[in-house]
Amino acid sequence: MNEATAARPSSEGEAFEPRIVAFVCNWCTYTGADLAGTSRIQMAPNVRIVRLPCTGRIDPLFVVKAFERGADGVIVSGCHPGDCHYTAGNYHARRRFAVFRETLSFLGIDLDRLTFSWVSASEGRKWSEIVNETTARVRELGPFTSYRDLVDEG
Amino acid sequence: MSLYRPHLVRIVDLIDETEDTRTLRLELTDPEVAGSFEFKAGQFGEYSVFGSGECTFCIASSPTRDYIECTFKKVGKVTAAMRDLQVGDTMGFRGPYGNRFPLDEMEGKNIVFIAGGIGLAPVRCVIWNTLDLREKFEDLTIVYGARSVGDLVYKRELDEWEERPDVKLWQAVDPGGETPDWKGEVGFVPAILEKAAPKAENSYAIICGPPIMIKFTLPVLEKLGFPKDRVYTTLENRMKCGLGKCGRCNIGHVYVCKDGPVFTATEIEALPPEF
Amino acid sequence: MRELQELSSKLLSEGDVSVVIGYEEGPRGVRPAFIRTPEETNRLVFDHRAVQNLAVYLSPRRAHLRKRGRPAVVIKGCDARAVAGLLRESQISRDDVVLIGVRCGGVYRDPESNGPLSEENVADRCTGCDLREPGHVDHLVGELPSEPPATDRRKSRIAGIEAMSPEERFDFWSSELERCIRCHACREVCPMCVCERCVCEKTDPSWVESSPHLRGALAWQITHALHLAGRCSDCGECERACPAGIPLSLIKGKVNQVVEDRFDYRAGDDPDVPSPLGDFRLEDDQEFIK
Amino acid sequence: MKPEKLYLTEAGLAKLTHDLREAGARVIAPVLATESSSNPVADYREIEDAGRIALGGPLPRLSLKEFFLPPTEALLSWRQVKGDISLDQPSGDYPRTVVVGAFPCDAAALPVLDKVMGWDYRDDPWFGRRKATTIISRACAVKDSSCFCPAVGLSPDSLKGADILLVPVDDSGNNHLVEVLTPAGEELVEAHRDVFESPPDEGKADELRKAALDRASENLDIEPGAIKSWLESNFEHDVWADIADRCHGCGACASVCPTCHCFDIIDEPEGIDRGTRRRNWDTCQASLFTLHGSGHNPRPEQSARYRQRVMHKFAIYPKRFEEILCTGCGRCSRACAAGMDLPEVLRTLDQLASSSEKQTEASSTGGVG
Amino acid sequence: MARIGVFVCHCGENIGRTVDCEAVANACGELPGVVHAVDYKYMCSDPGQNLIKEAIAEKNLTGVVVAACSPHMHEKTFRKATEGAGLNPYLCEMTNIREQCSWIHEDRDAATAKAIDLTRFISEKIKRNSPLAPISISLERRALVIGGGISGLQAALDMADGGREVVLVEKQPSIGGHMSRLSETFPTLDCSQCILTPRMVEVHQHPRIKLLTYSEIESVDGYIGNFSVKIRKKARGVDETRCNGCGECQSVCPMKKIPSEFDAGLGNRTAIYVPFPQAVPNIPVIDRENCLRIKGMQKKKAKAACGRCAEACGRDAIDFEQEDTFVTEKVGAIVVATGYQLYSIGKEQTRKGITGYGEYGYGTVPDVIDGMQFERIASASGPSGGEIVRPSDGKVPKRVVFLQCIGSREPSKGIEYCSKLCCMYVAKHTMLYRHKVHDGEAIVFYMDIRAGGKGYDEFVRRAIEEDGAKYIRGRVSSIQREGEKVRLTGFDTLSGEQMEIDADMVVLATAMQAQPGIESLAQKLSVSYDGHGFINEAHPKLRPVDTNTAGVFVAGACQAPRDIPDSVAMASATASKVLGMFSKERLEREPTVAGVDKVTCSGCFHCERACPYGAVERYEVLNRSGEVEKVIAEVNEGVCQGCGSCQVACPSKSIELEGFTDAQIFAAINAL
Repeated sequence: MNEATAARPSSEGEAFEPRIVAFVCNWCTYTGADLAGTSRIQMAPNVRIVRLPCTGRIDPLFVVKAFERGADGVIVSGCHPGDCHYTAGNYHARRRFAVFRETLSFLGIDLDRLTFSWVSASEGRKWSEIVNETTARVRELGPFTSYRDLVDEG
Repeated sequence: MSLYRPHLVRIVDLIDETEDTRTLRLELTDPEVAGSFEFKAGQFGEYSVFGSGECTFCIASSPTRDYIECTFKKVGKVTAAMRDLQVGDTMGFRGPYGNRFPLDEMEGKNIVFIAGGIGLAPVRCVIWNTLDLREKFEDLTIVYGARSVGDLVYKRELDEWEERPDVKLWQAVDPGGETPDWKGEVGFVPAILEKAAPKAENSYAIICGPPIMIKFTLPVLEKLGFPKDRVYTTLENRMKCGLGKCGRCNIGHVYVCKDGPVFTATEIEALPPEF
Repeated sequence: MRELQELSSKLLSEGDVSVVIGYEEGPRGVRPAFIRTPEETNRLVFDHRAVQNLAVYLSPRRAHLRKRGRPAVVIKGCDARAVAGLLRESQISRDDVVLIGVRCGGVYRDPESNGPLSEENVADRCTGCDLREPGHVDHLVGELPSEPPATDRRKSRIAGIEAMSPEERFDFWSSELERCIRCHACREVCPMCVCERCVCEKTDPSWVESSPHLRGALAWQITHALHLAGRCSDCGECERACPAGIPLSLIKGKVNQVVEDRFDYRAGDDPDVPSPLGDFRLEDDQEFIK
Repeated sequence: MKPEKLYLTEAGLAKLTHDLREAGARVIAPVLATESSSNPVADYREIEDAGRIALGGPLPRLSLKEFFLPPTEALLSWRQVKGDISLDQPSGDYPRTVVVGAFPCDAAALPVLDKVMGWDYRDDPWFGRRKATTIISRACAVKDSSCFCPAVGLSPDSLKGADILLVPVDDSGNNHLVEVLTPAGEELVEAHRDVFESPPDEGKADELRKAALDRASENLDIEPGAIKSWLESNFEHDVWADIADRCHGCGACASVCPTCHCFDIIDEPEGIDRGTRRRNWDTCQASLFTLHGSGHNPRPEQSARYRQRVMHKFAIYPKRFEEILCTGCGRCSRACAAGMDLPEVLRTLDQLASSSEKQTEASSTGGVG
Repeated sequence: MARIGVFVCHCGENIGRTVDCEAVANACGELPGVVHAVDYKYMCSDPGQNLIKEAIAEKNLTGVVVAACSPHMHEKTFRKATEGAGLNPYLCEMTNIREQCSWIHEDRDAATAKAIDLTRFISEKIKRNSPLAPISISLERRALVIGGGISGLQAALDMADGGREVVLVEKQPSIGGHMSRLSETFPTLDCSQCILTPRMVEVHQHPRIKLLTYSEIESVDGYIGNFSVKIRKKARGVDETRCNGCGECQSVCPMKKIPSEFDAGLGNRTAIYVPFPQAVPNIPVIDRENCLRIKGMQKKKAKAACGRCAEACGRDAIDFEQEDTFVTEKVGAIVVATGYQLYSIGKEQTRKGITGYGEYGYGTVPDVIDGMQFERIASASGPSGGEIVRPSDGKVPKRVVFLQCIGSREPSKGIEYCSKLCCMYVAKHTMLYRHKVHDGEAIVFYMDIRAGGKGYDEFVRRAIEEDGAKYIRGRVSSIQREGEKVRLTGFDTLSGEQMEIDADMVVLATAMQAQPGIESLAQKLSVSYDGHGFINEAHPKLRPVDTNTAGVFVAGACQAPRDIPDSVAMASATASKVLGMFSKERLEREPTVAGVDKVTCSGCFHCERACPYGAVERYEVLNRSGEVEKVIAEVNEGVCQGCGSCQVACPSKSIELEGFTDAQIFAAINAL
């Protein structure tokens, strides 16, 4: 993580502001997030969106990478079933992430740090709720830099 | 200072040799290090791009110049990262490592330089070394071939050598690799060498290129009468540390990074075929 | 045993195959054997110590073996899952190999064990085994022995881990994976690791950090587990090969359980039954998606 | 130096451990791993008290090597601000360490590796840790049929690499005869003179030592010199393909080996402007080990890679450094999932060597010359 | 290292108000590889674009990052500008600091920090971007139109007249759609059939239109330029090649009391029937639910029941045994014009999440009808021959109450949108009624009058002022039968009075809804649809007739409630889009497709299973002696749509989607 622009407090004592990465599909959730913008729906500023063509393109390892880089929480979001721009990407993603999250959980990663959602192009409101809920939940859990710092030699 | 800590070097020039081959000219950023830095023809270094890792290349420039050059082809992660660098960027350099061509021994002798493709890089180091100290050596002959005209490296220098009266250059491209205005030879290096027929008496040969070229050139040299212990080549085995520790460059009992990279044909013959 | 030896001898002498890959007595228990002449077939053994999954020797990554000719391989039911996997994923063609199926009464966890099979020494996968007689083989030898004793060792260990809090689980795995030296023996012995170039060795970009620190080890184990989801033959070789003794089959076992619970799928010996990952149903559960 | 002999009781060892830690040293010893495996396993780990030391327990899964050449270590770190790069490296201060109960085969590996780590270029992390560490070996009772230290010129009570050797004097294994072997050993004993007793009660020490040596000698009887010569003159041989058939190339043998020391150097970025250059264990058993960027691989097959491992240990290293790169610990055999067995391979090579010697003799006596 | 230029847009005040654009530019200027970073009022303006072009030239940029609005808005603009300066357009990317930053945050510091983060992600990603060139693919210059209503007919005719072959598929036995059922049309009150029927005939006779009625789309394969569409021709029971439309069969059919769909249940038809006299094609169809013969066959009765139509047919055209058949058509473009259905009050709902109005008594209280039924009553070709009579007793109603917004704008019933044309057709209905029943009273309950459109407001005004329709702003709470009357209890919101009106007939102006089954069609076509089942356009303003699947266009009321002029305009727009696309020999496609690393691919074909388009093919790698060394995956660039699902499926990561490679995504994550 790059200190210069970290959303984290620079000094102790300030409230912890989680840093959350969202991997979203271009057609539904990204557009839904745009709609939230055009509708001027205010939401927590903690989420950084990474745009991908489809949830089918979102590799579970992206989530691991994000944690490795100091993300405190991750959102994965795409089109509702049946709505996939590519017809089936979200169905594949659904199976992959079903297995992924249980594996992560088994290895001790708190699933409260992870949100999966279907947000359609018309659900700007829902997107803002996902963002706010996830931010609040992760804020509660505290920083997850312990994952990034697993590299430190003891 | 740690053995593994590189010197920082700045890219001062960048020359695209072919479509996928590039030469970087590097200068040590620390004037103190630069003042005491020395190397010999034939030695190599570990070049690094921070974040991508280290990569081994011979030093392609002559020790008579006050910079380090390396010529590389993009084949992996580090070389890809090196290609992304621009003039003014900083990278790392560890070295020089390894042995050298015995230039003092070659003084007063004829030298034949034989190279194929990017194999000219280590040979070019010696060519400029001898040209910069021209009076110490007798006849200098260069036989250089590449797959096609586009694959010839150091084109400007080839032109310069072509012009110079004190060195004989035979340039060749493989059949089919010539362009309409190609004035050099067409053929494979062993054949061109045979045609050039440099005299073996009082001579040394330095050869570098793809294994297949070396395989077919050595018999030609033998035929021309070059004794095997006067034929030198340089090996590029995979290396990591350059310090004789990491175990990667082992060929039989030889540690290429310390016993090499320069070997005579006699020494090469004695090695197991693992290079 | 004699049946196996005679069959192997016949296959070799008739030139059907140039090697029979089976089991023999080794310095430390039973080990894989490569039998190239009919005379050597008397070395072949098969008993509870035949732990190893020989299907791994069919993997295209064992190109040097393939160059030495068409093999016959001794296959237990559980190993047949891996063979089916290789066939399913176009890694081998059925004609390139002769499969000698053996009826199996269970194996130890450790090929150096001896004595009767017991709850303590039996391999985890033998409990509830539905493949004691492998299908889809060319030859089937042996009598069907009695069922192996059941153990809930792994199941209860998995349940124990599941019962922990996320922090406790994280600490548990940290203390295990802290020993990981990233030798990737778990991968090399895995019959389903068929990639020409493992993703771990993809450096541009670097998918999985190669250093043996916890972060890299965790990323690798997550990757391996996910790549095996719906493909794992549950042979347990990863755990057996681990020089650091990391209980890898707990992770694989957990993922297999998830796949079974969610998609009603258990790897079987039929190459024509597709694996559930790469497939989907419109009505798949999505209780975790908001 | 004539070894000074002292005596250390169970209580003495406990106090020694305690006092060493009090004095700021890290104490490493073989301890039993806490896991529900069917067979007890051990690791070398830092201990807080002597109670955890598994004296006479199993050979630790990994050798002592991991404390001198860790599986991963930072060589340097870099940071980039715009185009400017600054480098930083570890301090070079290594914690004062005492290994209690090192197995002789592990201790012996250290001076063997000093050779490669020190020729021309001194590997500072290695020697930094070597210097900071005192090794107290304990004579081994020989674990099983895979032990073969006598075959490589060592013994279960080898002094090589040890600063102090403990030899059990009774069947309890808790009381030891102490042989002080080096100045570093002497220094330690001087500093903690109160825990040692003198004169020693040598008890059954000699008897136990001899019995262990006999057991280990039975496991393998070879002529390493003959193997070296044979390997040097028989690079290409069919035997390797047969040996390597079952080998997975997983490199578990190299990981557990006290003398395998190949490593890789990689860069690990942490974000976009900084990162760490690391040295990680590597193995010649991996096909990628020698793979060139061009796709060419000098050792494309497992047989060549396995040969390299054996060559390096029994021909190359002895030739370069006059040391066999093997201490006969047998870990490679125990760790192998495929049942590869180095003693078995050595026996095969020994036979090949002796039969080819006989042939040479036969042909030379034939006097064809 | 790369040479990246970062351009931060203020978007007037839109971004600048909450994001400190100068700070963003300054921070990005410090990033490794960024050699140029500026902020500007309007990056999308000409001077803004020129800033990019100049910087590319002056600083020799290798990548351009524009931090501005959503890439959905201006990515093309900036890529074009980049290309204009000689840099590959795919070396330009956008950071969304407006929709996803300035517009949704108030805290200036937090928004600025976020904008910097987002821009850093992209400036790292772009270092790994490669220059890409468009892909050329073949093009089948024929079009498919789905739906034979006014939209579909217009689109088909325009394209056919433009010189391209068109396949028109209609699921009903006749083309014509809803428009064929209308009496007159607003705002001109010209006869609907009079303007429509000639177009229907024109379509039928057009040499370049292949008409498939009573047919439905079974499956769609392929991709823009190369669709392969399987069409199910439902069994008509009548051989189209033999039938001459004489109508003998209908006259002998004993099943005469089947409610006519065309007449909205107000009239009857037979079991073998032509839906309406002007139907195109004029070929009957056997209603398999009601035909005695077919029902008998289904019950496996030994003795054949009925069969009179077959006996009556002089051309031997009746075929009870006929089965559904399939044809496959290759087309390069598809126009979806499947129209709408009316919201059904009280009756069973076809769409999930929608509830009916029990309180309005539709279907239980006689003489409460919907708008389409009124159309049929008013239509000269309707069951009453155009005479306004009420269904219960055939008497002329003297007081008719029209209720607007039935279903529409009623979130509690599941439809929050305005159906847009009800205001207009209610006004039309009052006029039609008043023109025919001069002493009749037309009362309208409305919430708002929405009459935007050329001549529309004037039209409503005419209904009120000239034709005396009485408009009451208010809501009706219940409708009950009171003797022969229909009693409405309501509330006048302007006067605040509670009202009770006894009417002879009540007409409910029901909402327009998406067609049932549209989701399944949309899924076959891979086009997205909104929560109501209306097909999504690719961009609400700039690409209103494109869908997000290349080569599939949308016209008419299947996209949103549309009246006839709108539908026709959209249809012509789709036709011109398709004709434009067909003006070239080959198509150029976005190069963001997947490619396989032939060296590392192990041929496990997980990618093949993950690909929704069948774009992964098998490729044999031969060794030097020509033997197959391995079989690996290869991507058909024409078929690949760039979803990237293959890449995730690939265990060794040997397949990469251009534009979203792992290197690019990791670079972005790395910049976190």
